[in-house]
Amino acid sequence: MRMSKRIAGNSFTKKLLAGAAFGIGLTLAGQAGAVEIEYWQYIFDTRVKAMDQLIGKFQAANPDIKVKQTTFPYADYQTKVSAAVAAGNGPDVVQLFYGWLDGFVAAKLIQPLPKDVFPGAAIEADFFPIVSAMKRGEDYYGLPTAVRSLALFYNKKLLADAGLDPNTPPKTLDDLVTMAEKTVKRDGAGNITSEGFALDMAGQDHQWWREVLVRQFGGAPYAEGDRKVTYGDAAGAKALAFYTDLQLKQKVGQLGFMDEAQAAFKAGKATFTIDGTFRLGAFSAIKGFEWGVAELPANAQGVRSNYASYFANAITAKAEGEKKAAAAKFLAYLSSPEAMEVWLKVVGELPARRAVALTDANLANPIHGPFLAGLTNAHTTMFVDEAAQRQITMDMVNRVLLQGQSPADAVAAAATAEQALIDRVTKK
Amino acid sequence: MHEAPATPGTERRAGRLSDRLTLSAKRVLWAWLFLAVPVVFYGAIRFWPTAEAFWISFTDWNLLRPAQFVGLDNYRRLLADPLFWKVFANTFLYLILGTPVSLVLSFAIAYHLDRVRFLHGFLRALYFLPFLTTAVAMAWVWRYFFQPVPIGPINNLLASLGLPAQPFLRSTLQALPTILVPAVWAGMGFQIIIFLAGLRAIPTSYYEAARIDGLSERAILWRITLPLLKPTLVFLVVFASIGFLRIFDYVYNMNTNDPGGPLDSTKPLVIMIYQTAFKSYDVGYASAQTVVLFLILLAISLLQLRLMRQPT
Amino acid sequence: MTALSKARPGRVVAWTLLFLGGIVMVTPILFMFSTSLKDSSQVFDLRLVPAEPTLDNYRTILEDGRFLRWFLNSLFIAVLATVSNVFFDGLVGYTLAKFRFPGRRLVFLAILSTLMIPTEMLVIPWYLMASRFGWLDSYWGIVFPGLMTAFGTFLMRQFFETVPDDFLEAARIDGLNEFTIWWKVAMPLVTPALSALAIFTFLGNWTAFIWPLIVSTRAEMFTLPVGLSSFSVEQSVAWEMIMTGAAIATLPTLLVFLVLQRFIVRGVMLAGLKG
Amino acid sequence: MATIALEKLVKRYGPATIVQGIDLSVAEGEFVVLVGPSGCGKSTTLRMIAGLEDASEGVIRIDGRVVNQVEPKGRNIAMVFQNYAIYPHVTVAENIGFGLYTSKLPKAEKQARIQEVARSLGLEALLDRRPAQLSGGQRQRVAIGRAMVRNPSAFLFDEPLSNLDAQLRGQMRIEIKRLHQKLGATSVFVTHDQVEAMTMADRIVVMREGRILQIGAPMELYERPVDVFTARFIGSPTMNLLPGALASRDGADGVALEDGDAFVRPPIALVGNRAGGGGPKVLLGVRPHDLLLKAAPDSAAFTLSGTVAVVETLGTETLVHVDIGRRSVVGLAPGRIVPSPGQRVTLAADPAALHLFDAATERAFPRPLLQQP
Repeated sequence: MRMSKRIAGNSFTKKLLAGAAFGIGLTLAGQAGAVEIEYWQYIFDTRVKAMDQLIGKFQAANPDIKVKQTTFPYADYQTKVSAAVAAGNGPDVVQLFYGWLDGFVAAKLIQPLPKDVFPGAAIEADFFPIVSAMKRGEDYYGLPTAVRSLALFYNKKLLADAGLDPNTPPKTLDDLVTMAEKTVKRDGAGNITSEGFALDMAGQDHQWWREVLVRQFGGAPYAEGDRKVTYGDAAGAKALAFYTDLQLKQKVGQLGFMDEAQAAFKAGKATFTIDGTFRLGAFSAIKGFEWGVAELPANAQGVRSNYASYFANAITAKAEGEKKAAAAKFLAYLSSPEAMEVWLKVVGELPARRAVALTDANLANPIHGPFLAGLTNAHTTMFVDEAAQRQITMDMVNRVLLQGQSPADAVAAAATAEQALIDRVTKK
Repeated sequence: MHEAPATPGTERRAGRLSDRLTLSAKRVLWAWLFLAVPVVFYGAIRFWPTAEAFWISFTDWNLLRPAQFVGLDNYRRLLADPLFWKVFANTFLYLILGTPVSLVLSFAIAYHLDRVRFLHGFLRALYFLPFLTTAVAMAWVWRYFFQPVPIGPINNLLASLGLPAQPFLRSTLQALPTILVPAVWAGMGFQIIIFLAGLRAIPTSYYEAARIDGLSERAILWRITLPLLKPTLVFLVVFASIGFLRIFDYVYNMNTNDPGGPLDSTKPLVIMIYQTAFKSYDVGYASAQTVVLFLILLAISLLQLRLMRQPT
Repeated sequence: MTALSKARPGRVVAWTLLFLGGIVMVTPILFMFSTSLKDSSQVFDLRLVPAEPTLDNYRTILEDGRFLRWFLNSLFIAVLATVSNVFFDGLVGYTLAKFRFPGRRLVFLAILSTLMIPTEMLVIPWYLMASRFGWLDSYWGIVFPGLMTAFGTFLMRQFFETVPDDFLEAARIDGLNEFTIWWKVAMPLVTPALSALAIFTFLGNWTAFIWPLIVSTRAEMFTLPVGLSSFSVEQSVAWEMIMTGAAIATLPTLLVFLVLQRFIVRGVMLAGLKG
Repeated sequence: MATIALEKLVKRYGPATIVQGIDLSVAEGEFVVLVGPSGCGKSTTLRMIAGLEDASEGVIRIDGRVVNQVEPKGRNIAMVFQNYAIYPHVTVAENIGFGLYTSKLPKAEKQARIQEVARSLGLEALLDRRPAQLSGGQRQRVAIGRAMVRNPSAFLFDEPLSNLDAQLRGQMRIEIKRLHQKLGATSVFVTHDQVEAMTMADRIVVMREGRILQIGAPMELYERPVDVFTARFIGSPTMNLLPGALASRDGADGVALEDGDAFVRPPIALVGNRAGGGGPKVLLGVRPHDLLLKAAPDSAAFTLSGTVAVVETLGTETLVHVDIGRRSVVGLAPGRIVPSPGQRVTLAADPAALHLFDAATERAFPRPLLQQP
């Protein structure tokens, strides 16, 4: 208690000092006193570039506001933001994963969006519904520029090599398995040298399993606003068995092959992988690499599902007065159709406003189309601790793959563990 | 008396100071003057944080919310946490596998290297080189080595020899020993050099006397070399043990996708501390883990003192 | 070679085994350099000597600019820590060895006792301290915990105890003040120990990982190991790039070693025996 | 040059008193040697004079000024140490120059001073060398040069020769002595070696257990030791001491020895009750060099007869260990006479050369100065 009081005290004195400095700055600089606000996001080449463009455009339109972009690696992003904001030297506008919202709100790192600039009704009318994950009570705490969904990436060359039509990706899970079996390559000793399907639980597969496979095998991952785990049943076990069989039975992929699924796919050593919009830039950058995107395969009954997520931008608790107004202005720009189009072009992520996203051109686009289609039946997991929940799913798969546990036992154990985690976090 | 006379002013001032202080008092003043900054440093950067760590371990602080005193809750939670016991077992596995393997290898190499004259310096350099590498860099090099086909050189070698590929880092059984390989590899250079120094310090007359008495080389090794090497051995055992108990860099970097290895099979205590503190912000719980680490290391250090005090 | 041919066969076998073992020891390092000279298409070609060696990877990495920055950060931090340790550990070790004053034993035991406190235990309070005082993401934040070490102090004390008092008293009679006696007379007398301390401190700070990982957030403030780690994660399986980064992190210490081999080995021996 | 005076000087380390209130005054230009076994407080005394240690009690004066709390540099003294204390990391010239470290002399003058000192010590050719390249004697000379360069008012020597081999030690003794004669500097020299004390000192101060036993010129100490300790400490080989008791025989007062039936009448005023044979116990001392092997001693001589046990031939003379009763005494065989072990011999001494000590107090009976025959 003593500790955080000190932090609070410290940040308070800092605020005082900053306020004083700001006052002095105003009187001295007079009309030239532009407000400077700081924006933080993690390092991801295309995102940083897109943001540079947006800041440039924003500053041109608002000469009295200066925006400084700070970036750092995704690893530990959340910790660093918390620590910096707690220490009083954090950003004014910060990017955060929607799943972190509760933590940020509880820690008073961010403040609700001002309702005059961001009326709730307008948000609900214009944005995709998954934006509601940013709503607590009557308040919205952030808005995304873009949203992301999952899709099936396929390597055209490997399909053609196996005598398959490179332009007909699998439509169902069964198709996926068959085509993966046809395209997998093994050496004399039986080691996989090129995967049919790249397994990677640490990547996007855990989302695919949780929100897509579980539903497609007749279950539901969660209930009660994602506070009750419900996948620990026969449907969950079937979904898990489908996934682990890819390695154990059909032997079309191997967890850890080339370290990561996206790496294997990028290296042309995997026919299929499931990944998100954010990977588009990285794959497009490779010369002579022919790949395509398809909507996630449906099950035999034609049931489809998807997982959508997004990084939202929020105003930190630190921004006050002039800075808060400037931050709100900047955030409004970041959520504008113009910003979304820039983002789509540069990063490849889908616009968060329905009207901007669902244009005919976008829907017909061979790459954006499947992602947009996925968005219509997407679910968004309300994580309490994204990393820990992913770890539980990874461990579940490992127990089956490495320790020979039955999928039913593994899925039951995972459900128990995840429920305990959720209970512990939400109780506090 | 060519000495330039001091000016009267300085003379008087010096006189007044010396009137008040004896020589030894001035010496004491100098000593504390020298120690002033370091004493503040050790107090603020070592002792205060240590006390703080103990204090935090009795709270439920998680960086984001105010801390509350919770007594021994964190320790109770630790004892009931299966992950802790897994991690505890892993940490000791690193210790009881790593220490003997690296010391036996290092001693065998040093023992023979000591007798080699031809290109001695060159051979020594080959063994010493890994000690100068950066653990993070080498963790990635070794991670590359242990990749499955088609990347990993070791598995490719196995495949070309017609041997079955090994999962290494992707196996709950093999992952921990796999991580130990680079850790042992990097530490050996230091141990070999220290062994060499210890061997050099044994007077040759002991060996000469033993040879005249007709002892075999093996008997000389067991009856003379090893007993006389005891201080070196104790030092290295403790040094290596503490190193393995605190292993972090290799584990962190060799398993970034699934930190701590598949099903936590490689996770040592320090990784758990790091994750609890800096990934989950569970600072109170993490502090309790550091207290446990402290107690383990303390036990090892005390053991060292006892071994050192025993007469050879 | 005559020396070899005269030797007993057992010795020749031992030598050969030692030689092969030594080659195995440096293979990872050689492989790292070799892979760093290959382009992505040759990475899986396991020949030690690249078919078409290229410096492109180095060029790419250095053009990126981050590595240069990390390199300079590491260098600055390691040098700062080394200078500080040589100065303060030397000063404290000297005072504890050569002065008699009330509290001497207490100070000595207190400093010695910090050897038993693992840094892992301190990183959390250090982190809080750094965040409280705004030291996160600064050179000072990375370097402050290591400005003095109990190990170095203890090492220096051991060495200063072997310096005869006569040396210091002669200087005292010559009218040098206590600070000058330490700096001009005592310190030069323990040069081998100082170089051992310097080598250890530099290496320790050059390769340090966990604390810089925790305390630095912005890429500009990373040290080489932290930068390399995040770079490698980001590159995922661009092994030739990862190996190049690793090579850049390893190269400086190896080069210094090649130049100062005898010196460094002696320093390690000294520190190991006295420490 | 300076005078040094110590008044009731005491040094305590915790409960132990190392120096127990000594008084000593050293005259200008005098060469005083403090001698005694290790732990007698001689080095501590010297270090208190130098200002390296505080005096627990008492006063130290240099040239009449009380310097108890003056830093060493304020006392204008120089000191030469046992380990030379010359620094391995700087050259000979710089080592010598260290003595001028705090002086405000111009550089050129410092150089001139170093050159001058080097010349007087024969070190000119070595000025650019490092100490590691010097022999032991050369190093010692550098240490002396470093002390000389400041023209101090007094030199203090703390066992400066004990690290040298025997031959070099003899040589350096002479060199220091000669230097002292040339510079005439007040010097205090500490040693545990009585030969050094005898050969170099103007005055010797014999110390034991923190106290001064005797102060005097070398020959005075040799001839008139005030107690058993000094008598045995000064002179080599050590003085023979034979236990006995004061007695009267044939109406004459004398000493009856415990061994043999020798009765001797030394020319010493014998005080005390010597009724019968049970008088006070005494120790009769005779230096080996006064106890000569003689075939036919004259009747006045003090004689002892016994069997030769061991013979030490030294070339110029031969020391003969003779068993007399349960004791062994050392005598001298003059010239080239070498007796063989087992031989019965008679040793004789001039009664005037005898010393007599009270066995209980170990104090000497007052003894007249030996008259030269």
